[in-house]
Amino acid sequence: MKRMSLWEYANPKKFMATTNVVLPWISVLAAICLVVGLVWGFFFTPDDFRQGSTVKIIYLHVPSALMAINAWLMMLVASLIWLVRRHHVSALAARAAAPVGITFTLIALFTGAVWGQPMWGTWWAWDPRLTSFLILFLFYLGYVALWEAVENPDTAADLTSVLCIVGSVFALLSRYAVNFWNQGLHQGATLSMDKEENIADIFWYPLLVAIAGFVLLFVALVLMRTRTEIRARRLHALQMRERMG
Amino acid sequence: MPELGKYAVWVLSAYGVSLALIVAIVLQTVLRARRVRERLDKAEARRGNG
Amino acid sequence: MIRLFSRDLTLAVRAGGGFGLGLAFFLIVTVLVPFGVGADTAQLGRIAPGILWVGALLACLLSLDRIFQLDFEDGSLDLLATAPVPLEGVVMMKALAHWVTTGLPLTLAAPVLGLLLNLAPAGYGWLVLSLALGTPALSMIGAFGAALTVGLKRGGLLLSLLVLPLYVPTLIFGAEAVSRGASGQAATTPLILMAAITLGTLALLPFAAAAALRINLR
Amino acid sequence: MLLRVHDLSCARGGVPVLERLSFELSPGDVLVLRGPNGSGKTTLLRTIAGLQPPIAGRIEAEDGAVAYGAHADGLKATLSVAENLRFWAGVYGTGGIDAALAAFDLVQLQDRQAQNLSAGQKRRLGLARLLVTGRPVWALDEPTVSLDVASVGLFADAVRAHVAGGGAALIATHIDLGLESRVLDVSAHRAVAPVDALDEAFL
Repeated sequence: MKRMSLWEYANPKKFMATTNVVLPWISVLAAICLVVGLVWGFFFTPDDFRQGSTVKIIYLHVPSALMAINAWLMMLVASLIWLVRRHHVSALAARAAAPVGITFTLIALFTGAVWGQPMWGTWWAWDPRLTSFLILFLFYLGYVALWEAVENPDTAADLTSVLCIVGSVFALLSRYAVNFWNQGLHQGATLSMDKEENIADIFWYPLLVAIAGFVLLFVALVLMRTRTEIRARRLHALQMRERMG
Repeated sequence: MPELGKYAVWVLSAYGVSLALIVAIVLQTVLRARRVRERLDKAEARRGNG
Repeated sequence: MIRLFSRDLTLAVRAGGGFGLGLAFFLIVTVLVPFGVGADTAQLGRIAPGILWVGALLACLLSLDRIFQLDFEDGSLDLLATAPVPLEGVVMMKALAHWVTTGLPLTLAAPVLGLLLNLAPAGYGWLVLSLALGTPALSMIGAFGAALTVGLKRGGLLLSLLVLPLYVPTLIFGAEAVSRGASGQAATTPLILMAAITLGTLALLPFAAAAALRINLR
Repeated sequence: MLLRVHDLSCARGGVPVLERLSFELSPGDVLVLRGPNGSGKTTLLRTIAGLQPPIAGRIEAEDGAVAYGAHADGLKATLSVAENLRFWAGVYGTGGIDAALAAFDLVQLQDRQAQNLSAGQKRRLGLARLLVTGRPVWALDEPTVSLDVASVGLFADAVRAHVAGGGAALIATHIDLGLESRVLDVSAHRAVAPVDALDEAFL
């Protein structure tokens, strides 16, 4: 999505030069948004009359859940760009995003479980959404493991891209399957996570800031990791050349 | 410190674990960036000399 | 194409273990479960659909890495890739051979194991039907995973890691169909959904798997 | 013209090994590839067989003209000689295997399982596969490994018969086959300044 109209940044050199300028700004902005959003949410919002202070968890749960899914979507787009246009930066960006996505998924899972615990009375309920995130986590693991396992970087990029596309389809199928399955077992989920729908302004503004913080954090981390991956590839190329004499 | 009531443990653990995870991924990213950068600089220097 | 299929079958038969190993594994898994959860027949009957499906899935997983690995090692895969047969077809035939040697025997043996687990009488038909419709998808998805990991030295574990999440929808609908059927509810909806997944898988995954094979042979 | 290679460069594992190779094969031609180990003969043959894309240049051949003979014979240990051969004949949609068996002196062995063959016998079976492909261009990678003198003679005869029938052969080998052939020394085409082409973008 991000790079669709910006093909020239798919050139590693240009990418390095541009991100070199942009990255500090994004990082600082990400830090500011995160701190403001979370501090605001944690210290300066009232408790919900029904859920008490657990409502404060949404400032972590909603943004991380959002970014866990968006990170995968970004990887999917980057994989498609790599397969179609063979831009190296695209493949490396997909690789760079995966561990960040895993982290967000873990945060979403943990905060979801903690949030639900007082409501459900159990640490882990097979709530459809929570279960879907667990499955997403497994997809991330497989993706990262495949990257690590294949030696030739271009082969790895190709294979992981194919996996990402196929995995996306199956992740979507799993989402619907899990919904279906849970209906069949219990009478619906006991706790809906749809806080967004009837949320009061007083919760909404800090949440928006926190979401912006997570988005910026994701962008900053992915840019930085992509830069590292580009350097690693360059290092690999140089070492190859040294060996060839 | 805001009054967290009977859910204090849950809320605090959610924040604690989440922040720890964020710090971990940021640290990992920065450290790896630094390590790769150093190795690359060395390789570039070798290339420049040789 | 047919030749490839019959060759794979012949090889599986002559290598021994082709049919037997997966079945034996399926049997052992199902026999072990009561030791773990207790011998309460009512409870066993309730969880039997899930156990049978998970058991079948694991038994299927066991032989996946052999789909392409042997052919890769002895060079036949290179030769097949340069032969006048589409690689997509090769994948199809390999998955089909895998299904005949694992999925089909599992389907046929499942009712017997259902008896051991005290599956409700109404469930047997659904069990066989759901396995018959679902295991082809397991073989095809497995062939895709095997194609992704064919060149890797220790691909077996990675293969499981890649394939198991892809099995989730089939497993959910399959087990759901059986448990609904066993408890006398209408089981056609999950069954139809699962059949749709199987059809979609058979139609599209051969292309993905062939692409992965080409990348790995490069 | 059966095969025309024009200005071809090819890479192994992302590292270019050969560049600017050009040659042609007409019916009746035998071209022997020479060069030290690791000089890229196998990579060249795999590229021509279509298993990997060239990094530059063109390969012109009719679809399905090239039969590739690799280091590995692709034999199944538990199948008999005849079954192995019949499988490949089926895949290539050609007829009988008798001529191929006869050409490599395998008639006596045809019911033996491939796992009970000696290394040389396996190699002969692998080469007999070429005859059942019915393809005009043979691209062979060290075909004479583990063959004895008599078997090398059989192989040379097979190649001679093949090219006499309008085929052509591209053979990477170290030994003298006693065939009338041109020689291409690939070490002259070793990729100089071995830039990692696939990583070029990063240099």
